[in-house]
Amino acid sequence: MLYRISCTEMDALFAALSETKTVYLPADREDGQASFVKWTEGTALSNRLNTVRSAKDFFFPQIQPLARFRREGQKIEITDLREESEDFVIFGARACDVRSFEILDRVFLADPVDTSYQTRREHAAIVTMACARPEETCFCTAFDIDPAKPADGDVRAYIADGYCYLEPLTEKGETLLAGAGECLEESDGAAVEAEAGRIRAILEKLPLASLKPADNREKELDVFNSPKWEEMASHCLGCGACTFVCPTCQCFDINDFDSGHGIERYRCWDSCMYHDFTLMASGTPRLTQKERFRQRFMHKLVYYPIRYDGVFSCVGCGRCLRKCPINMNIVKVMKELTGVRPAGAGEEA
Amino acid sequence: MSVMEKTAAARQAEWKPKIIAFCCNWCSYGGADLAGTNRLSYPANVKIIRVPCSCRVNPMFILRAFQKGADGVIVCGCHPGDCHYSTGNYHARRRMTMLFSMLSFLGVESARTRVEWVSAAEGARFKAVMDSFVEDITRLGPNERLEDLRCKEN
Amino acid sequence: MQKIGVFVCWCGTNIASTVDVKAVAEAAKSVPGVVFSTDYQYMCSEAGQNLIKDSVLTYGLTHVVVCSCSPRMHEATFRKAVASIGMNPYMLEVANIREQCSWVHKDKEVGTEKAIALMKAAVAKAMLNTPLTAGSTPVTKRALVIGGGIAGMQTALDIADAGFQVDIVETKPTIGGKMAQLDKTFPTLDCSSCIVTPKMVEVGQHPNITIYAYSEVTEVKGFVGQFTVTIKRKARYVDESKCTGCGACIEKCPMKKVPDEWNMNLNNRKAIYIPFAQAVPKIATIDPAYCLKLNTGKCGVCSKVCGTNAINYEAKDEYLEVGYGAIVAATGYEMIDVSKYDEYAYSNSPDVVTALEYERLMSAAGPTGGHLVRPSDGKEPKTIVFIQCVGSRETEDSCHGGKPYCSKVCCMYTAKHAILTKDHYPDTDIYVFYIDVRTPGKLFDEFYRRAVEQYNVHYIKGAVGKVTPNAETGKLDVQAADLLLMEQLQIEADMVVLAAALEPHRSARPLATMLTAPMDTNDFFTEAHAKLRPVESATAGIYLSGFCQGPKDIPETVSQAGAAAAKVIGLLSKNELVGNPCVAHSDEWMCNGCSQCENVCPYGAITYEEKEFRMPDRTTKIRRVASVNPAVCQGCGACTVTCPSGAMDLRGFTNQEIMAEVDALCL
Amino acid sequence: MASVYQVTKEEIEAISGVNPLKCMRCGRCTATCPSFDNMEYHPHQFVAMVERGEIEKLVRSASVFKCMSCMACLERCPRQVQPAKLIEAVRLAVIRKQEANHLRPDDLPALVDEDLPQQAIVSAYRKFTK
Amino acid sequence: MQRELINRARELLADGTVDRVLGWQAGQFAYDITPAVFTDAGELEAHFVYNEFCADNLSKYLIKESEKEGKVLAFLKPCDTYSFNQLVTEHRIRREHVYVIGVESYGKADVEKLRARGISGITGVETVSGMLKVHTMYGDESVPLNEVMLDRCLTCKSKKHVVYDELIGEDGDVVADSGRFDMVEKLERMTAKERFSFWQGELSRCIRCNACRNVCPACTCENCVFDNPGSGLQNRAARDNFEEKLFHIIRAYHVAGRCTDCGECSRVCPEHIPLHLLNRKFIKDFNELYGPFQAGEVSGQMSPMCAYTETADPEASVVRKGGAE
Repeated sequence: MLYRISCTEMDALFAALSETKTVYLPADREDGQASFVKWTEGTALSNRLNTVRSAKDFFFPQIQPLARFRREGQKIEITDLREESEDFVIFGARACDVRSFEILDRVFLADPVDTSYQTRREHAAIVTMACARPEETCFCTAFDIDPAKPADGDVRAYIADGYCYLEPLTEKGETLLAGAGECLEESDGAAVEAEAGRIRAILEKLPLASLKPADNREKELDVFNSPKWEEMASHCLGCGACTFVCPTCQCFDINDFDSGHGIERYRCWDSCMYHDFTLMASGTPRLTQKERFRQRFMHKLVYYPIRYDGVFSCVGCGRCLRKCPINMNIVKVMKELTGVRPAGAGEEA
Repeated sequence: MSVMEKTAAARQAEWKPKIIAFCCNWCSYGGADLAGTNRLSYPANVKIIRVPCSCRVNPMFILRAFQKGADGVIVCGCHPGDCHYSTGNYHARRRMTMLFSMLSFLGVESARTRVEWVSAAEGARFKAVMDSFVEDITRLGPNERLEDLRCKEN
Repeated sequence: MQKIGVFVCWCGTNIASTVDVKAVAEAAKSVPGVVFSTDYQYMCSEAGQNLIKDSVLTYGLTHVVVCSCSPRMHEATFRKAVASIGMNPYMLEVANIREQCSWVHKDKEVGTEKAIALMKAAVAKAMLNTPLTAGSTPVTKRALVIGGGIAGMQTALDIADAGFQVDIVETKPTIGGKMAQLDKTFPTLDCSSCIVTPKMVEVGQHPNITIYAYSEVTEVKGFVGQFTVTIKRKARYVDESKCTGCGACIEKCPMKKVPDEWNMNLNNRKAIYIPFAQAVPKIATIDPAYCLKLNTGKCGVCSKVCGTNAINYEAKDEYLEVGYGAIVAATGYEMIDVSKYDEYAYSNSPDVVTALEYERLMSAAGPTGGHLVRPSDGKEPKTIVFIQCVGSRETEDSCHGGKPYCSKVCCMYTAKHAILTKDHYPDTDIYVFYIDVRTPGKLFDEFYRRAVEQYNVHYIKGAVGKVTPNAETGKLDVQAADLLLMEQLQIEADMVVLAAALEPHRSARPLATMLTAPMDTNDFFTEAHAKLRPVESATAGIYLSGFCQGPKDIPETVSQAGAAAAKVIGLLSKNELVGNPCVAHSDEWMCNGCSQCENVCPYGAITYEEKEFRMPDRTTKIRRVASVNPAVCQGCGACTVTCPSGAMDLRGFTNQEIMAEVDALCL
Repeated sequence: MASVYQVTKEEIEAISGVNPLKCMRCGRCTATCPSFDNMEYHPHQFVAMVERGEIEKLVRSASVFKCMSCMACLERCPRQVQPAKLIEAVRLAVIRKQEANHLRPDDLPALVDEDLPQQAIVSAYRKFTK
Repeated sequence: MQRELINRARELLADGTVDRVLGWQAGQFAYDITPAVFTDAGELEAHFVYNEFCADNLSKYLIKESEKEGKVLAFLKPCDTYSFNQLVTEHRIRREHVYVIGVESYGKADVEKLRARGISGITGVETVSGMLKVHTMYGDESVPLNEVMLDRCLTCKSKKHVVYDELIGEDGDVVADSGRFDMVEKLERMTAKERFSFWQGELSRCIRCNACRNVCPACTCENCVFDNPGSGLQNRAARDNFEEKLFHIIRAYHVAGRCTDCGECSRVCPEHIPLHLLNRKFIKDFNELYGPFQAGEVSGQMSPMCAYTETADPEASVVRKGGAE
């Protein structure tokens, strides 16, 4: 089934959805970028390709309080601060971001299940928006994501001919659209097919269209020992910009804060680019930036695929290409690592 | 929402300013002692922290005080020219001026922070300074622009 | 694991009347870390101290918090008490619940609540206290006195008499300083050289004193107890060990036209010279600026006449490096250059003289043999005008920009000059133009009144506006104002004497830089405390003697010289210096060597070194890191704040300790 | 009696930029003043009078116009009090308060002392015609 | 310009003056420039680039590079030379290990500004007489360079190289009327409440990625207080509004008097927070309260944060005269 609604009437759709659920959607900001905001009357859907921060925030927020410890005399009172999520809608996430949820799921929903992640995942309905205007930094196709006809999410959406077309992909999606009430009208698929075709034509012309990640699962050590890391990492500043805008980075740290009234335990994103990442009593296992840099890309391109049947922990959204202060990014790494030869071979070249 | 408002209102009602005073060991702490010796009363919400010199006061102590619930922070040292370490208060003066200016730039009320010079002989001045500072802070109300809500809960 | 004991003092009713001490002790029991708490009437009494000591032993306390009066009162008492049973004294904290609580609050509930907060803050700090031990450094038992005037000589003698070695460095060829140039001293009119020359001899002969005359300090390294000083011994071209001071060379020296600075350039001396007959050491010196042999290569007369072969034209400056435990600055003063006061015609007429020149004109050892005559024509002056405050008490922004301070001795020496002149030449007319006559001092005002009443010196409240040499009469036309009579006066004077301002010797400023000793804008050394430590510099191990610290007369200088000596003796009598353990220290792993701390340290206690570090990745790396000399650091903490990485911290007042107090007090 | 000029001490200080409190009564200004004999009040008295607020006496005194503005007092003053500026300020204040009624050249002979140096007369003209 | 730089670098490598060259390396697109060290002519010819997107301030890399044996050639733009001097002042760069070539720069383009204009799918950029000709997948666009320059370049304080061993291109002058304090002044004129909400809005976007800190040539601590568990400030992410402010206040405070106003912090902020305003506020205060001071202008000068005057310094209450609450 395919529905549509005039782009001028989107507010009605959001209003209808908001009756039962909180609706989040990308909205333009003054600085020319977009971020997810909670819909309120008048909030317009952004046309920008992507938000600054990825949509992973909805399930894996940067900061999440876990527990509170209070001391009363000799007793310690513990309060669980994790909250049950309410139903919400992510409207207009891109195919790359939506694919990233799958990558996070493998980690957070595996045993032991991260219940707080789980409850958020369960309460979310996702509307995936096809990419009308892919950009030069896009390389999701390298990971078999189709932004012309998004396969992930509960609803697939297009904006074309002044209409927003909505196609439920799951039961949850159907229920969601059913809840939208009368503002939707049924439509045939002609416009959508045309739009998908138009997008595919663009995708073929993307500068990174031919990029393909090398399957280096068999060459783990060779890649690890590649001399190229040294050079690639040599100017890395060790900031966490790439990891924090990345939809698939999933590392976190757990900290305690002493408020004076008690201890609040929270978890927050961590970055493998930081020198004190996985700091232990014996010090850090990765002493130089080269090792930290390598860790990040080994994880995304080798370790994760080894563990999860060849799936890469990257969705090609291009955020790190835009945000790295020195423009060193996963694409450059992927290019360097294609055709890594076993150590010892081809030294003379 | 209404619960939050209520707590805020309740907080406001029973609010008493919390004031942290950093006093240098050689002059202002002595001045505070003299105020005591002379039984010059000032509000009890002023709590004094002894530091060797006003130049020991790190901006992060001040920010920490605000985070942990202080409504006003005052730094007291020897009068210019009288520093036990000869130049400490000159350094303190610049550092605090710059810090306070930055806080004000970020929109924090500038009356929440102060530097005063109080000698060990100025018990009366110590009292007067504290009285006036407490009055200023009371007028401003609770520190909300530099608060950490986690530390405010009870 | 900390085991803290809290001891709440009643201080009789001083605390107990406004603070519920039992409640404070009770509240302490629920504070984490506290294993014992109690209260007592007088914690500072012997019984109270014993209570603390016994409890420490009984409960195995690691830290003690005493809630009592101000730490300025009894912190030392309690620290001593716990130290007596082997606890590190810095494990004790005092919560000030008297001066800062019970005495300033009336309501008992309020007082108790605050006392509990203060107790908690003290406990929070105590939790983090670590044992501190003061470091010690050995003391080099030798003192350096810079300046060989009366200040330096007296300091040196007093130190030497106490049995310590002292070196005097004097830039001039002889010690004696300005006092040796004076004729008489006020208000007793003793002969100045009669009292100073025996001192010079005493210094010269003292077995513990070494005089480095005609020498300068060029570099100072080290710190209190451990200074290393480079002394430049300027070439005299005369072998000190051979010269007997016979004076034959001086007699034969053909270069006669050298201005004699000893006589304020009022006459000439030879190119080889001994400043004056009683000079110590009495050794001839060749003036390299005028010596014909040194400048033209022709002459060599002195060498020929010298019986001991002491002349050496090839001599070079020599540098000595000597270790000292203490350094005394006694650099003295000089008169300002008065030529910029063109209204007084100092540059236009030889009969306008400064007070020091007048002193030489009066002196029996001076250029005129003590016969007061006008430098211009050698006639005895009949009318003399003394002008006070020339260059003193002037603001910086005034046209001449003189000294803002009062030079202190001018009023008195002018009275002396007037009296001596009248004594010798009773028919002289003397006018003294003053702004104020300042005579605080024993027998000072009496002396001044004697000048007025007994000698009929005309003291006029007013000023001289202009001195004009009159070519016709050969006199000086002085235009002045008498403010009391509201008249303008015209005086035909034979001489005009300027009481020029005295300023610290020009060598003081560079010396202060070498010593890292603070100075004020007038180039006076700053004392460590204006009232309580007037003879010490803020820089440890540097002492101040005489005019270099501020204007003073001879007896004041001598007293201060003795006081400085006493301080030096106190220092040198120690075998080692035990420092204050509350000093800054730098975490070398965090330091990045930026030098900001070095810039703010008032004591020069921070130095940088290039050190080799073994890095976590097993490489070695040379890093520039700060290092604090605990013997020099006084513990102000200026460096800790300027350090962006927090590598610098202050023992006893660490960042964590202070923040723990903040946290506790903000609750 | 209320002053016809209504000049205050503060005005004089503001016009001249002089702080009379800086004066230490040394008298160098008076000692150096070439117009001393022609003046009722002398430079250091000017300073003292302004300090005490006795402006009335000053503005009524002919001394104000006897100053030659030679600036010697300024040059000699050890504390940068600048008596000449003070005198100039009083003069200015007088002229300003007289508004249109400035002294005319015709009025001058009556005021000018025979012994007054030419310089004083010239400088007086300059001041009157401001 | 790029040709000249490559040629000169090749010469200096060839005659042994330098062993390495620190410069900019071309990326996949016109704008994704990466700092890089080149060791031979081949690398230079293949990868070295100097264009309107070479914004990176290379001086910070010289800390590491100058520790190594041999001499490194560094290309520094006018603003970079200030940072270089400052780092030499702080003994972080071994001057004798660096050969500085000052390169002319009249402002660098900001690709984020092109994107903000809706120009996307950028495949190539050319500069033709002050115009940026942008080739995109969706057609070509032409934009005046000075409309899409980095903010820091629009308010450039100086086009003068304050240190160099040689210069390629022209040396400019200190810009007297840069207007760089205009925005600070605008904020100063607001009420405290308005300023508060302005900064609340800006700083709440902070993701604490530390890009601003790590790119900053003044932030060269071995271990930042925010990473140090012993400092009492250690903090990974802002859990509370307070912590957002704390980080940025302390960051700005720690570089006050040392910050040369190179603008890298704002350039790299993924959230476009105008962090340089905090630094400029300090610079403006220094200038106004303690006399004109430009960090890095001369090597060896003392930061006004470390200096003082006994009588001329205003009391801290001067802050209160600064406008409405």
